[in-house]
Parts: sequence; structure tokens; C-alpha cells
Amino acid sequence: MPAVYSPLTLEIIVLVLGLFLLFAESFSKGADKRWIPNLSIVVLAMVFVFSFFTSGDAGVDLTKAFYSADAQALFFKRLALLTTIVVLVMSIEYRGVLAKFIPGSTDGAGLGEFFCLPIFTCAGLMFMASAVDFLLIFVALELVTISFYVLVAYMRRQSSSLEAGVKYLILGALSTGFLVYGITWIFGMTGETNLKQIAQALPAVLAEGGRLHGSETGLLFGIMLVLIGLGFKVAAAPFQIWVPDVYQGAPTPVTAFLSVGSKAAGFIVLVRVVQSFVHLPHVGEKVVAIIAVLAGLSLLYGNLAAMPQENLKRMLAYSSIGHAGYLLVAVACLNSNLTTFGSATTAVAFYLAGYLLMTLLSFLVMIVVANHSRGDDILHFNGLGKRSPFLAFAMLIAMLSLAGIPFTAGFIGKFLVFAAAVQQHHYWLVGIGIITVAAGFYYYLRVVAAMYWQEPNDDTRISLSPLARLTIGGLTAAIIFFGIFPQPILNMLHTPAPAVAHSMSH
Amino acid sequence: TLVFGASVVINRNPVASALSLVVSFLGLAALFVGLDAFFIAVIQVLVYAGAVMVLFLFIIMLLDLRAEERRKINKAAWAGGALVALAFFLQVIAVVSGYRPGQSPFPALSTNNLNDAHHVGMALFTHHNLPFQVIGVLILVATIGVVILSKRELK
Amino acid sequence: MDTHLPWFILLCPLVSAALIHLLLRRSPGLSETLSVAACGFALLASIGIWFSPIPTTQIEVPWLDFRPTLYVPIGFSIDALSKVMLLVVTGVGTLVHFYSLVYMEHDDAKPRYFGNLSLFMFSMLGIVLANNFAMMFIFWELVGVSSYLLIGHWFQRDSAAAAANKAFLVNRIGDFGFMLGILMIWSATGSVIFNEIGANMAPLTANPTFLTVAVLLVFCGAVGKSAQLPLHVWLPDAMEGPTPVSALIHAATMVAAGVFMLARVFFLIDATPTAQAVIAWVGILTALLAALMATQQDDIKRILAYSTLSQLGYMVMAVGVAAPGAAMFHLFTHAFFKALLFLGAGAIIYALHHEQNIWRMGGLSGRMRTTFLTFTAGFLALIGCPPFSGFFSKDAILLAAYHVNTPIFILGLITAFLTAFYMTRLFVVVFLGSSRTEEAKHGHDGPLRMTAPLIILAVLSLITGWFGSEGYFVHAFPARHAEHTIIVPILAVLVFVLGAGAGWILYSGKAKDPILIPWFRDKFYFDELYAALVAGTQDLLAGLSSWFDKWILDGMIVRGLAGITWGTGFMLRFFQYGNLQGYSFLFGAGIVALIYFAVFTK
Amino acid sequence: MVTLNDYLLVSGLLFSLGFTGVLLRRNILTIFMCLEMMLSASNLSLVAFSRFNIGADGLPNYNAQVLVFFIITVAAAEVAVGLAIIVALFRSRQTTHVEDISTLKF
Amino acid sequence: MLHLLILLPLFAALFVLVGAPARKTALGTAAAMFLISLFTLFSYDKAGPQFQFISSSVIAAAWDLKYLLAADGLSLVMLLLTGLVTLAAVWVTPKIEKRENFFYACVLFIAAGVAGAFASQDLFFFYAFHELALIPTFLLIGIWGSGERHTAAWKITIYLALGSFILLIGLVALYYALPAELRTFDMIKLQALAGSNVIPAAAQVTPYLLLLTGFGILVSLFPFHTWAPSAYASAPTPAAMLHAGVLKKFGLYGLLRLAVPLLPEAARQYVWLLLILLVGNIIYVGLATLAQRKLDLMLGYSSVMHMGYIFLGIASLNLVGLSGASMLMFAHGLSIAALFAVAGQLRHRSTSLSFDSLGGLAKSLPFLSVAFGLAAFASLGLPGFANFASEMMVFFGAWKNGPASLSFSGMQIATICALWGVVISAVYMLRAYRAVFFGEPHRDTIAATDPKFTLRIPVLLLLGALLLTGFFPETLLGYIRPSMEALLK
Repeated sequence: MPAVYSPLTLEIIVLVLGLFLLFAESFSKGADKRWIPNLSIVVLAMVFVFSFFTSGDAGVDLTKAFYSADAQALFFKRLALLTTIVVLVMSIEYRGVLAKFIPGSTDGAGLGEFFCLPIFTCAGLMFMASAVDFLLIFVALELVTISFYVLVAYMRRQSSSLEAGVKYLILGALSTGFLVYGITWIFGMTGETNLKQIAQALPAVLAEGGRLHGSETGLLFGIMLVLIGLGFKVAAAPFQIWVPDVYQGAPTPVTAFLSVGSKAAGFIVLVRVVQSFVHLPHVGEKVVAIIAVLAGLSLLYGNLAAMPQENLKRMLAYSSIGHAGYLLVAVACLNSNLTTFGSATTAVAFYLAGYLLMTLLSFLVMIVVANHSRGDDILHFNGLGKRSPFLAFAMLIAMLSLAGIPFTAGFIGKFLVFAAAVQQHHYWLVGIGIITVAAGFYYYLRVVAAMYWQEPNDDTRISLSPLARLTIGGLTAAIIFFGIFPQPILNMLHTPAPAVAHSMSH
Repeated sequence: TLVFGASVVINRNPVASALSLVVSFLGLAALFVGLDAFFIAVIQVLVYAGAVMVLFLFIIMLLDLRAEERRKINKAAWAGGALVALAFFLQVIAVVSGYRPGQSPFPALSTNNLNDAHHVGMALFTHHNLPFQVIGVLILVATIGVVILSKRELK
Repeated sequence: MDTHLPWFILLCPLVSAALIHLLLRRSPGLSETLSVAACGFALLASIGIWFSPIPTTQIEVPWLDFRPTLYVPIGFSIDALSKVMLLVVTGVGTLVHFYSLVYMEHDDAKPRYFGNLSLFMFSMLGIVLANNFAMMFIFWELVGVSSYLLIGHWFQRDSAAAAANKAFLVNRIGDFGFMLGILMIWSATGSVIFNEIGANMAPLTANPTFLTVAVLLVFCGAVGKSAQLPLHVWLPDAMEGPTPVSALIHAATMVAAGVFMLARVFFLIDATPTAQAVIAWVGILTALLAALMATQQDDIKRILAYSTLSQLGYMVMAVGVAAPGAAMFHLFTHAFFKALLFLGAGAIIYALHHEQNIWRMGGLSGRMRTTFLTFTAGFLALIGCPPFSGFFSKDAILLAAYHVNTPIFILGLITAFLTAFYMTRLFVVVFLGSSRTEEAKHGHDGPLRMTAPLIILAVLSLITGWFGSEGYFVHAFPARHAEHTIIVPILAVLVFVLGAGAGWILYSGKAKDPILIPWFRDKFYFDELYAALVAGTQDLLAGLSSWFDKWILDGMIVRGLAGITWGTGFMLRFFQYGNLQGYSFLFGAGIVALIYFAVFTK
Repeated sequence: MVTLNDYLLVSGLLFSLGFTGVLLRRNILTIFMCLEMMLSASNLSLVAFSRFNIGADGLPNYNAQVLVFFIITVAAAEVAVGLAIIVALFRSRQTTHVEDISTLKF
Repeated sequence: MLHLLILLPLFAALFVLVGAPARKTALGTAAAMFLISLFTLFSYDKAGPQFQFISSSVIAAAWDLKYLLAADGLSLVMLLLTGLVTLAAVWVTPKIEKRENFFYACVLFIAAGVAGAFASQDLFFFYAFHELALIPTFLLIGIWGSGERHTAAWKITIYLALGSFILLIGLVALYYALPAELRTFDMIKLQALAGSNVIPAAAQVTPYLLLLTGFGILVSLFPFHTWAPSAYASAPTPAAMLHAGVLKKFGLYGLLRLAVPLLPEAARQYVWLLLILLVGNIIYVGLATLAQRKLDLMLGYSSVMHMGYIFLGIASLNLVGLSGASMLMFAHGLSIAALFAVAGQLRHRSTSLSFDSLGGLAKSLPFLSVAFGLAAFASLGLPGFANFASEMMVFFGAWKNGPASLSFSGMQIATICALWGVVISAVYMLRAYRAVFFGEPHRDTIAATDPKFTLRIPVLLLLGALLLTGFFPETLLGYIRPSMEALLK
């Protein structure tokens, strides 16, 4: 099929879908609003498929300055779409809990919006994936953030949800403040907001006789502030402090969305920002060093603090900090020019893809199990292997993938990350990584141990809706598939769209 | 501006803080004017000093907040916070004063009759079309959010 | 045919052992027949080899083939040495097999016994036939294990199990040295095959100290197997095994393997006088001390065991004084008369329902005629009474010592005296006088199948000395000090007469031991010393390392690190103390620190 | 003569003040106001830079001013949502004091 | 053929999970694996190229990542070991009371992982297949183990995860130590670089030390051994057999395959370190073994101790030593598996495996007593068993590395220690044998009876293989030697 559509079409379809649903929802009657997510899932899936047939051309000239349509951007758009689809599936499973904590006359009160907001968020994420200008980055980021404020605090009858919302709000706004201030400074130093132009302008600005010659402090100051803002989004230590509380308090699908979508988008932006500065002589080294420090801190904090957790959701929150650490390790390797095995961008992308699959899978299983066991502590998983072998197996795969066992996507991600790190001789980071991987094995396997070693607390079998079963099965299969055949993902990253036609010709 | 900014922080009563903030924002608008950014100055007054702050005051009144009662203040935490803020402030000063080109005065503009709103508008609607539309979505989302979070009974 | 005979000899007992162990564990009759037959065939083949010329070519099978670095074949060296040893081993072996038929008649694990016996024959013949160090070591070890199995035959008895363990372990210690010696010699000459080493001695002789150490290490093997000081402690304990085993293994063949090995590698020993001196002194000290210990033992088998030790010391000493021919001669004669003595003792024990204390015997000469007569032959041979075989072989050894080293010669004479003394004591107490227990009064000869081997051995004990010293052994090992003196035989006869006389006078008619020397009786406290040594070093170290492993390495370091990691995590989560303000503080602190490091440090 | 650095300094000071407020105040509403102040402070810098980095046509860099416009818009939206959340929280907990909202921890 | 070796147990495991009759499927699969491994061994053309049965499918072209199966003599011997031990392990498994299907699936997963690790000639799959066994082990010990099974399961899993992760880093470091144009995961290509010194000596150090640590942990190299005894003591019999017998050999196999051909300089430079550690294995762990009062723990320690010998062979870096090490891997695998099999049988007949509560079993359990005796003798290096031949080679090989004089080299001193270790192992093995089988029977175990005939076959199989290769080591050496020559080129 000839590829003639601009990738921007994707966002547009998503937005239109969101708007349509919003209106349709307000005019529809009936308490059962499952048709909304069902419809969105179908449409988003179509968009997902459609994304393989778009061109790498950003289309209209006007958008070019802000919008990049390279393979990476497309790839992250797909991630966003996929995440949203799964989150919607989760939301359907979760609606019972949700309804309890939303004031409303009917069972389905407020659910329509809950299903619509992720679609807008998704659009925001997709914009972020393409954003190459601080302007668009900022706007898209805020779109995502603000919808997350709402989503996190959605269960307003539950004070923990609200508390999480407030914490996220204040700290999020704080980080936005720093991000903006950082953008200001970078703009001030370079006179540009577009990343490409910044990268072009910088050598001249820094050169002998240039405006910044001998005083990179301002530039560094700006970069650091931006890093802080982004570090907040991706949950990197020491700006991770909000993560556990917010993850625990938020409705579980939102938590999943936060930990995957927000993080993925944050990372693509981070990668783009860092890439613009990393090749500068002195500044680049500093940036790399600082990111490496952040990586080390995140690894240690996330993984170690996850060990004593009893609540699975909270444990996954800490672990998500840890995963941010692994990703940052790869980001810290961006100054390598390697394009084959060991390339840092590939590592980030692959890791995120794997992380997406496994995190979503574990949250999905968690929602199902928590619905039945009335709690999401690890001990609620006791004996799951007996109660529902299918769910237990899926969770097993998710946990193994998170821990990084071969033949799962998570392993290839870690493999690539550490390959990049070794290649860049970040041996101290690797050393920390060794400790934290071991710690990770401990806390992930605790879930496995609970599922298989322990006797179940109650013997009721867990029933599953067909959609959830399909999604869980699909995610599990995908984790294993990409753990053995990474090539499809690599194709998406390396070849310009349309990847399908390309790989078929081989 | 700074004085009132400080008063925002110092005042124990949220209402006083809010009013200080209004004044501070007005001062800020004046500074914008000084920088030949008239459009921004206007927006600042309208949106910030006007709408936003009214909203704040409204909420304060709604929640019927009185001055923070004197709670046992954790001295160490307070000192720590102050220290961090001070350190950050010093860093800002150091960065700013280290910025040599900034010591020179502002370059002159090519025209004295700056059609400021026009330029911003042009930029906004042509070059920055895409982000502008995204902003629209953002506001929509915010609206939905406010509705959902505040409505007493959802249908 | 000739080239296949060695294979036949070797494989006969192997096949027998394998079949018995694998298939015939429930059929005692068949297994004993098979075992005896295998041994008989091996004897016939050995005789065949004895009468055939030394073959020039051999069939070799490579066992490890890393030529040119390392080549270990399974190959045979057929020469005068191995020919005679073959005869001894198969000859005594066959007799012992026959004897066992009766002795073990009522044992309920007969197949196991005969299987192990065949295994032992296999291993022993392997040592004899080996043409290289590695192969010898292989069979050396196998001999160790088969003796372990045989000693531990009655494993329900704790003492038997302990003795078996001890025998194996002490041998292992010797083998430690043996293997090390082999490695050293190999590293110098590049070969483990005797012929090749012999042809390529230059690298060894060029470095005398090295050679000495290597030879002494090899000698360690012999010390273990032939129960020389200080590794002699296992042999007396090994008497826990069935008596035919004691006769076969611990008198005639296995313990002689050490001496055989020394004779086999004499071309190495020959090149290092220091090692020779050490060997000689170890030998004579063993001979002397063992003889002293033997004078105070009460258990008939133990007395014989110490006497074996003593005689082995003699042989080793003979090697040390450069007279391997004499050593082999004594080995040859000793094999027969000691087997005879053991089997005789076995007959007595059998007759007295497993009574082994000599003081609970007495007056058996009348009731156990055949046993008495044959035992007397062995007794006379051992104490060196002409014309019994022991006289000639002992004479040959003393002669060699006389020429080389006077102190050793004197000690040798003393040992001969003691030998005569304690054997007379044994003889007098057991056979003469009056019966001291009920069982002793009713003892009687065993059936013919049991006495026949005794008779044959008695004849052999008498005659084997006659054609030895002048003939075969001197021919095989041309001794350096060939000239005879009349002094040596005279002195030898003198000490024998003195010793026997002293024993006779002291013990005739006594009902209990008139003298008591604790040091001799308690074997110079070697066992106690070793027990203390083992407890003080090995067990202590074992305990220590186990403790260290459990508490320090695993407990403190591994678990500690895991615990520290966990604990750090536990502490870290207290950052998350819920207060928003605290969060913004940490956030801010992070910002400040980050900016500080990024912007304000070089 | 007023230099760029003067503006930057004022802006930085304001930003720091806002930050101080966030760190020290106990009332969520006040904290939220301080956050708005920080955003405004950035705006000041941004405008100053925009005025300073004039383009080839001799006009201020309007990219930055557009960004300021966006920031103000976003801030407004944020305030709306934020206040909604705070109100909801107040309804359920009857407090806007930060120390009272610390049930989620460790 | 090699595909079948991996896929068969994998699919069997899945079938069993889905509900196929567990024991029958598992046993059939294991038997098939054994036959296939035997068949491949015989159809390997010793005169042909080093690697045969090559099959390769591209996984990621950009990285030169392939699913590459091939076998040389060494792999084949290890695969044979896998087949033998798997068959025996499945066979001796007693009736599983709870979740039988799951149990057998775990065992089959381990088997698949091991077979894959030995058959893959691609770094990625080589590593990945080994890890496949980690989680089944965790589950096996945790669910069906005995004693302090949870502690043991945690310890082995975390420790091994740590080890394999270090190993992974080492592999990556090795990959990047190669010049850019030669970088590949293809182990056939990598081995072809043996002797070419493409990696400068200085650059060899980091990968070597990482590999040594990583593999060392997997092999329970002193002082990283503490996971092993308790895990083996607690593991259900087939898990212990497979793990101690086969899986643990993976690390040694890896060192042979990677470190020897590619990092010889570093290996030489750090031989002192390896020697100290392996002497730690032999002497220190040997002594610790002596102090054990429980049969299962003692066997666990002894399996750790014997790793020292294999390391000594590897350290020697010459043909004799390496061949010895390879063969010892095979031999030790069989003997320790046989020992654990017997210990497992004893566990079902006695309340505890503590020496105090056992004794005199030779009377009531003649078969087990003989089997244990043979396996014990094999493991303490008695001639006739493959262990002896291999240890001889190891000693000769290691000794060769020093001068023929009295100034012993470190390697020779280590050899002396190793020789003394043989004495130590004799002490503890015989002590154990005596305590368990000799003496008066303990009253708890008086009624015990031998396993029935069919259950004896697996143990006999292991012992038979040991004896066969012990009598005729050249049968195996014919396969191993060419591989080693290629590695040492």
C-alpha cells in the first residue's frame, strides 16, 4: 500500500474520537457505558494498524518546525496507542471499583469521562512523541499532565485518590515551574526553542567569540532545570518522591497509564533534549555525568526501597522508579555513535516497549485479582497458581520480564541497556545495576513465590471477561515473542515508515 | 513586585497572600511593558491578576479559610526548607551574575511603534498553529476535569 | 598366544568379579565356583608365562593418549620380576580361594565376598603386570578399594567398618605421595612408562635432589601399601576382615605390592643414595618397632599382623640397602609361610568358634594335628630356622645389610631375635601346655578342603628357600655385594636360637603373660597420637571451616550483604513519609544539589 | 541603564520567593499561589530574553512571547483543575493543611 | 537433531502443563532426549569439521544475532550428560503428591534450558537458555523442597541471578573488547579467533574477571559457593540431580568456550587468583564438607568441592588439563547425580538424612548401599570410574605447567593441594558411607526396603556410563580432544 498519510493524521483521528465520544456520551442514555471504551478500543486499534501505513513526512510546512515524524516518533506513538488500549481494557475491569468512589446517581455515573480522558491523554502523548520544539513539548506535556491530575484524583469519594491527586498536582506544578524556567534559560542562551535549531546554533554560540564563550553556566543551568522537569515526569531520583504515593492512591488503570504512558513520553522528550546537547564538548560530558548520577540514584532508590513493600501497587511504583533508572542508564549513553548493537536510542525504545508490555500486563492481572481478593497486597496473590493458572502464568511472565529473565522482552531491554553502558564504560553504573537487578529478582519473585509457594486464602476460581482474557493472553504472548524475536521492534525503530512494506521486501 | 511577592510568602492569611499576589502580578505586568511586551502585559493583567486570582479568592472564600492557626512548626524542617530556598536563590544569582552578555543594555528595536499584539497573533495563528490547537484540547480537558471533580452528583 | 596370556590373566578375575557383582548376587554356589575357577585359570596362565620366554612385543591399549605429552597405555611388562610375582599372587590366591570355600561356608554374603576377592585378584595382578606408573597407580588404588571392601566385609561390626575406613584412608595418604612422585618423574622425563623412564634418566640424574624427593614420594606409596612407619597403623586393624582375606591381602600379596613396586622402580632408587638410606632406615625401624609390638599382643591375628609388618620392614630395608633381589626373595618366601600362618591361625579360629585370644587357647597340638604340623612349618620358616625358606631369604637380606650399613645390620639381627621370641611365645601358648577354655578343649582340624591348602603351603614354605638366593632372584637382580661371608648365617642362626630359647623359657606352661610392657602392648601409642593429630588438625580445621562457612561467609557476608541491601531499602522508604512539604523539600534539595554539581563544579 | 541581568535577577528572585513559599507554607492554597508566582517569574525572564535576543528584523523574538502566552494559558488551566482538586479534598477532609494529607506513605 | 533436543522437552513441558499425563510424557521425553543425544554423538564425524549439525536462523540481522545450533565434541559430551542425567532424574522421581504436572513441567523446562545452553553456539541463546532453568529451580525447591526450602530457594535464585547478571555483563564486555568489525554473537566465529590475539592483553582483563566471577558464581567457585549446599540439600531429588549434575557445568563449559580461546592472556595473568580460589574450593570447602553431619548437606558441599578440580584443569590451559576438565565435568555430573538419586531414595525411607538417624542400611538396602558406594567411590576418584581418569588428566595437565624442579610453581602447589583434597574427599565420603550403611541399623529405618527393579535402572545407567567411560576414557576423549585443540590453537 502506498504510504501517503502524514502521521499527524493519527493524532487527529484520536482527537476526533475523543471529541465524538464526549459528545455522544453526554447525549446517550443508559447506565452501561461499556460501549464507549469498546468503541475506542476498536478505533484506537485501527489507528494503531493505520500507523504502519503513514509516511515519514511531517506534512504541512507549518508543523514541521514542531513536529517530527521519524521512525522513533512513530514508534512512541504506537506505544502510546497500545498503552491507551490496554488502559481502557483495564478501566472496563475496574469500573466496579470506580463506581463505588464516584458520587453519582447511577452506577455508570462519571464513567464516560473516565473513558474519554485517556483518549485525550493519548493524543497528548502522541504529540509529545513527535515534539521537537520546546513549545510543543511544553504544551503537549501539560496536556498530559493536566489530564493526569484529573485522572489521579478521579475517585473523589476515596480520600487516598484525592491525596494522591494533590500531591501530584503540587509537585507536578513545581516541576512544571522548573521546566519552564529551564526552557527560558535555554531560550535565553540560544535564542531558539526548536531543538534542531538549538543544536545547530550551539556550536556557534559556544565558539570562540560566540555569545556564550567561556560561560556555559547559563546554558547548563537551563539544561539542568529542564532535566529536573523531565526527571519528574519519568520518575527519576531524586525527583521520584511523588511516585509511590501517587501510584498507590490513584485508580489502578491510571497508575498503569502513568507509569507507562507518562514515562514513555517523558523519555522520548528526554532523549530528544539530551541528544541536542550531548555532543557538545564540555556541556555534553556534564549532562551525561549528571544523567548517570540520576540513573544510579534511581536504580538504587527504586529497587532497594521496593524490597520491603507489602503492597503490590506500591512495590510496582518503586520498581517503576528503578526502571526509570535503567532507562536513564541508556540515556546516559547517548553520546555513543553506535548504530548497531549497543545503540542507546534503541535500548531506550526497546526497553520502554518491553516495560510497557510487562507493566500493563501486571497491572491488568492485578486489577482482576484485586477485584476478587479485595486488596492488592502481595498476600492477596497467595496461591494464585491454583486459583487461576492462566492469570498466575501471565503474572509470572510479567514478573520474570520485569526482573529480566531471558526469553522475555524485559530481558532484551536490560541486555541492550547494559550493553550500551558497558560500551560507554559506565562500569560503576553497571556495578549498581548488578546490585539492583539482584534486588529486583528478590521483590519480583516474591510475587511468584506468593502465587506458587503459598496456599490460596480462598479457593474461589477467578472469572475473566473475554476481553481481559484476550488482552492478557496477547500481552503475555507479546512479551515472550519479543523476548525471542526482537527484530520487529528493531525494524520499527530503524527503518523509516512504512516498516511493514520494508520488512516484507526482505 | 518583589515586596509583594515576599508578602505572599510571609502572610499567614491566605486572603492577604492572594491580594499580595495580585499586586505582585500587576507589578510584573508593568515590567512586561518595560520590556516592550504589551500584549503579554495585558494578558498578564487579564488572565492572571484578573481571572486566576479571582478564582483563588473565590475558592478561599468558599472554603472559608482563616489564617493558618499556629501549629507546632517543625523547626528543623522549616530551617531546612529555608536553607534549600536560600541555596537555590544564591545559585540563581550566581548564574545570572556570571552571564556576561546580560550586563549589556537591551539592544534597540528597529521600530518605535511596535504592533505587539499583531506580531504575537501572527506567530500564534500561523507559525504556532499546531501547539495552539493542542492548547485548545488542553483547555477542554481541564474543563472536563473541573466539571468532574466539582460536580456534586454525576449523572 | 604368549602375548595374550597377560590379558587372559588380568581379565579372568575381572570377568569373574563383574559377573558375580552384576548377576550372581543371589547365587552363592555359582559365584564361589566362578571365582575359584577364575583364580585357577589365572594360576595356570601364570605358570604358562613362567615357562615361556620373555616376549619381545606386547599388545598395548592406549588408555589416555595425549602423545607426545602424556601417554598412558594399558600394557604389560613381563620380566623376571613380574613372573615370580604372578606366581606368588595367583598361587597364594588360589589356595586362599579354596580355603575360603570352607571358611566362609556359612557367611550369608558369600557372593559379595567372592566377587570382592576376584576384584582384588584383578587389581593385584594389574599392579604386577603394569608397565607404567599410571597403570600401576590405577591398580594400586583398586587394590586399596578391594581391601577396603574385604576388610569391611562384616560391615555390621563397627570395628570392621572403622578398620576398613582406616585402611583405605591411610593408603590414600600414601598414594598422595605416590601420585606426586609420579607427577614429578613425569614432568622431568615426559613419560610414565618404566622402560622409557629408564632409558631417559638424564634429566633426573642431572638434578639429584629432585630425584631424591621424587623417589621418596614414590616410596610414600610403598609406605602406605606396605604399612611402613609411620603409616603402619592400618594393618593390625585390618585383621577385622575374614582370616583368608588377612592371609591373602595382608600377608602375602597386597602389602607386598609396596615392596614389589620398589623393586620395579629400583632403577630410580638406585640413582639416589640418599633415598636409599631413608628407605633402609624406615624399613628397619618398622621391622624393629613392629617386632617389639608383636611381643606383647594377645590376639593371634594381630601377632601375625605385626610380624607381617616387621617382615615387610625387612624387605623394604633390603631395597634400601640396594638388594631388591633379596627383598623379592624374602617377599616370595614370606608370601607362602605367612599365608600359611594366617590360614593356620584361621583354622584355629574357625575351630574355636572365632576365638582369637591366644591366652584362651592352649594345648591344641594334640587335637589339631594337621594344623599344628603345618603351622610349625610356617613358624620355623618365619623365625628363620634352616632349612626352612625364611632362613635363606632373611640371610640374603642380612648379608646385603652387612655389606652396606652396620647399624642397620645390627638392628636387623635384633629384629630377627625378637621375631624368634614372639613367634615362640605364640607357638608355645597356643599349641603347647593345657587348654585354658572349653572351646580349646574341643577344637579339631577342619575338613580336608581346609587343610589341603595348609599342607601345600607348608611344603612350599619348606622348599622355596632352596633354590632362591643362588638362583632365580640373584639372576633377576644382580646384587652388588655378592660375596658371601660365613658370619652372617652364623649370627642369624645364633639370634634365632637365642630368641626361640628365650621365648620357650619364658612362656612354656604359663597361663598368662608374665611380662607387661605397656609401650609395646599399646603399640607405642601411634593410634592415640594419630587420633589426637587428626582431632587436633583435621577435625578442628573442618569444624572451623564449616563454622566459618556457615556464620561468616554465608551468615555474615552473603546474608549480611543481602540484609544490608534490604535494610537500605527499608530505610530508604522512610524518605516517603507522606508529608507533601517534606517531598518538596527533598525535591528542592535534589535540585540544589544537582545544579551545584552540574553548574558549579568543574 | 537597566540591563538584562537586572530583569533576570528580579525574575530569579521572584522565582526563588515562590519556591520558598512552596517549601515553607503549610496551606495548600498558598503553596499553589506560590507555584503560580514561579511560573510568572519564568515569564518575566522569558520576556526579557525575548526582548534581548532580537531577531534580524529588529523585533523581539516572538517565539518566546508565544510561549509566554501558552504558559499563562496552561497556568490558568492548571489553576482551574488544581483548585477543583483542592476543593474536593477539602470537602472530604476539611483541611487544606499539608500535614493533614499524609496517609499515603512508606 | 539438536533442535529436537531443545524443543522436545519444551513442548513436553507445555503439554504437561496443559494436562498431558505427567510422568509418562516426561519419562518418554527424557528417554528420547537421551537417545537423541546418543545418536548425535555417534553420528558426529570425528574427522569432519569441528562444529557439525549446524542450523542457523537469523533473529536480529543488525546485531548478527542468530539462533545458531551446532555441536562440537565438547557440546556433544555435555549433551549426552544432559540426556543421561535428565532421564535418570525423571525416572527416579517418586510419586509427587501435589501438582504433579507442574512438577514435571518444571523439570522438563530445566532440561530444555540445559540442552539449549549446550547446543547453542550463539552468545545470546547460550546465556538465555541457561537462565531458563533458574525459575523452575526456584519453584521446584520452593514448592516441593524439604527442610528450609524457602530460604534455600531464595538464596540459590538470587545468588544465581546475580551471578548470571555479572556473566551477562562479562559477555557484553567480551563482545566490545573485540575490534568493531569482528564483533559477533556467533560462538563459532568467536572460537575461530582462538590464538589470533585479536583482543590486546590489557583489554582482556575486564571481560575475563567478569566472566570468571559470573561463571564462578554459577559453578559455586569459592567464596561464592554458599548457595549450593543448602539448595541441594533442600531441592527435590530431580532438581538436585539436574542442577548439580548438569546445570552447574554450564559455567565451566562457558569458561572453556569463551575465556580460554579469547582471553588467554588475562587467564594467564590472573591464574594466581583462580588458583587461590580453587584451592579454597578443594581444601577449605573440603574441610567444611568433613564437618557436615547430614548426608544431603555433605553431598552438596562435596559437589562444590569437586568443582575445584575442574577449575584446576581449566587453569592449566593445556590440552591434557582442559581435556581432563571437560571429562571431569561429565564424570562429576554423573556421579553427583547418582549420589543425589540415592540420597533421594534414602530420604523417602528415613525420617531425616542426619548421620545420627541413619546406619546399617547396607543390610536392608543392599542395592542402594552398593549404588551409593559405587557413586561415592567414583566421586572420590577411584580408578575404573571416569572421575579418576579425568582427575588424572587434570593433575597431569596442571603439573605440566610448572618447571621440573623443586621450585614448584603456583600451579604445582595447587596440584599438590588438589591431591591432598583427594584424601579429604576420601575421608568424608567413607565416613558418610560408614555412618549411613555400616554398623547397626537405626531403628527408624529397619523396615526400609530397596527400590523395585525398574527404579534401579536409572542409577545403574549413570554408574554404567561412569564405568564405561572410566575404563575407556578414549571413547570420550576422541570427541573432547579435537575441541580442546581448537580452543587452544
